Amino acid sequence: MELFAMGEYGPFVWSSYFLTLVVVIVSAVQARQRHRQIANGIRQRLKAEETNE
Amino acid sequence: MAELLSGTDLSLLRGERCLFEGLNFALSAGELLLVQGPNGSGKTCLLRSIAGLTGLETGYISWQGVPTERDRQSFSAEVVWMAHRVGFKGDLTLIENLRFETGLRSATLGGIDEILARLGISRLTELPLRCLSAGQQRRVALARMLISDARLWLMDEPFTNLDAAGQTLVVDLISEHLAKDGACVMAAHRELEISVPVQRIQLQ
Amino acid sequence: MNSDEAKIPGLWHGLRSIVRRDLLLAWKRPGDMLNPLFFFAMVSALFPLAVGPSAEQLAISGPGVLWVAALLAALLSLNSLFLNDYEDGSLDQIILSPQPLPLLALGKSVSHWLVSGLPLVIVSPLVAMTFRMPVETVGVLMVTLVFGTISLSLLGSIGAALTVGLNRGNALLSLLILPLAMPVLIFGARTVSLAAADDAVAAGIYFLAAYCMLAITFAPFAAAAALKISNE
Amino acid sequence: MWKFLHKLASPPHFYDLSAKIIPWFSVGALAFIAYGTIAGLFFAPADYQQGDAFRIIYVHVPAAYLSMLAYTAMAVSAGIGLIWRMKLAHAVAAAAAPLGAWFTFLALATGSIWGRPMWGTWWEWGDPRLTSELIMLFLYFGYMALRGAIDDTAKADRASAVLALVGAVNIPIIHFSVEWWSSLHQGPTLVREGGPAIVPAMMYPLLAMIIGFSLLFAALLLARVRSEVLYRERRTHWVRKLLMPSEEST
Repeated sequence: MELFAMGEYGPFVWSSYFLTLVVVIVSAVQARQRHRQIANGIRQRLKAEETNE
Repeated sequence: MAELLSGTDLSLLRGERCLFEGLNFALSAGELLLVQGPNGSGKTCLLRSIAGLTGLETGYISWQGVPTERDRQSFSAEVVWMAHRVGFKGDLTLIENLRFETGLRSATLGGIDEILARLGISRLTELPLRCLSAGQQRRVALARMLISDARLWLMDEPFTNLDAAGQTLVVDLISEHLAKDGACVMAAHRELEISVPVQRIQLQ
Repeated sequence: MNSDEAKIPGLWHGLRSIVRRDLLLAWKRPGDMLNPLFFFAMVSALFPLAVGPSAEQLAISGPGVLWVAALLAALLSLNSLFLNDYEDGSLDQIILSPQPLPLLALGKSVSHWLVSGLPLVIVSPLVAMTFRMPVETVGVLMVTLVFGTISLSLLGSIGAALTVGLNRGNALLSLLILPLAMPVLIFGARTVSLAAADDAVAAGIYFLAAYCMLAITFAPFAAAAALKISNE
Repeated sequence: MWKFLHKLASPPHFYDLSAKIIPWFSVGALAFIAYGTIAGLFFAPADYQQGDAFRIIYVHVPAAYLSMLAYTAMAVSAGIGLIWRMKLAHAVAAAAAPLGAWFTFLALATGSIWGRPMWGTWWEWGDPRLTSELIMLFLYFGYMALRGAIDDTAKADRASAVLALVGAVNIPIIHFSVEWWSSLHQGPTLVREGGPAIVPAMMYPLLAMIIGFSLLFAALLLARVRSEVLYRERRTHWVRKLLMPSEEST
């Protein structure tokens, strides 16, 4: 387990890597969500136009 | 008559709505172009895109055959624009505003006295504009057109706030301007009896 | 209809007329000129009240406080730089003029500087006295403030042009312009404190002058482009 | 080459093409980052001065590098968008901003975590790099705030493009003035200019991480650009066909 101690700097090193992971995942999820949100918005508008045409 | 102003394949979007599409017109000297349509049909936007204040989605405007995008300065020198808002500072007097106007575009204050007399605003020269009524302010905006020697008048609803005498005055001024080989593009609600060749654009 | 060249009034005439018009407007509304001054004096006065009257602390922090107060005072009056023209329609006329728009934007910045930048420089020695700043640093303070306020008026004209059509433009204007004004603040405040410590001040002043020149050459073009975009 | 670029610039082609490219970038990014992390954390020798704390460099430096790369991408595409009026370029600028802000925040956070054991404080004004990153974060917020305040997309694109270009001109000046400012305090910066002495064994993981992060940035950027393009082209026929395949047949 000594490997993970990182010579008593463990918490600092692991917290920065964890933070990096969080930022990467959050920006990836954010990108996908925004894409889905825009696509759905357009679909609804298209459906609305189709029905009352 | 030489073709002064023309628009080819003009189209403009405003947010979700498409205001006009594939619009073409050609205006020669001495002609009036009347843009009519209900409220919100894009009359003002069309005038603003002719003036170059608003970008078009497609198409271009040309002045004497030269697209205005290419030579903006010489086109601006030929245009004078009258919008809903007067375009003058409320705190300044009529003369101070018009003197500033001579810095912006080529305009002569030489014959200012009869212009003001004709517009019926000669005794208001010392008052700040905000003390004038809307009709009087409209006449001050007309003064801008008269002192400038631009050939193209762009007028957006020039008859608003004007009384009957004011409206006939506007018609006379336009006819005189067109008689001097000028051109005018006007957006208006009401029908217009004027003895000059008129082209019409109907917007929905 | 005379020929085309005669159709465009001279550049100098255009610049002079827009500066004269704005100074006339400022003359008729003295509030626009005095508010930034009161704001500058008040913010500078707040600091000793907040931190305590101890002389050496004031001497150390004096330059920084004065500069931050000058920066905020200049920013205060920037929001209305194009707002009044936008609201009464004269911005349309300015954009449609055959005069080059960057020149007119430069004119607006010049008049803004004359109305709110220059008075700051003139008043700054008085406020500097309350911070017990040594007399020779006051000279350096004024020189740095001159270049600083000119750069701020020019940078600010870009921010004002970008936010002119927006409803809550004022807060947005500061958010856009403050990061860009950081170099001016850094060099301005630090140069004055260097002067207080009898250090060499030439480097800071040269930088501020250089930044001012950069702003004079580029800012009007950016402001003109921004004006055309916001006025659509 | 030019025909390819022209084809890429037309939105429908870009939309399909980028869908194919993104998986490659993501896989490449994963590979490089995996190697860099493992090598950096466990195999690279510890720094004689900072011990294992220096391993934070393998996330801090790529994040700081990406924050700059994102702003450069934003400014270049803003310039292209303004000059050649290309909607796609504005879409790239709009997509790059949030990513840049995220990585600037990451660079700041990892920088201050790294600083804690080194300088004993979470925030050290003396380090010019941290201060410049902070100002960069404000620039990103200013850009996104301006973009958010304008409803009409075409107008928001062009106004924020002007701001991005003005910001780009100012970034080197900000860096220079912060460097000058911090040199006033305590001579050369606390941490040696190039950071810990880099031996080759330490360098390879760092290179791998930088390449990995760049690929990651490219993948995320393309993904976001696709949604920006979809939004800007929402009224066109190809989007209608794309999103409503079933109705098309009736």
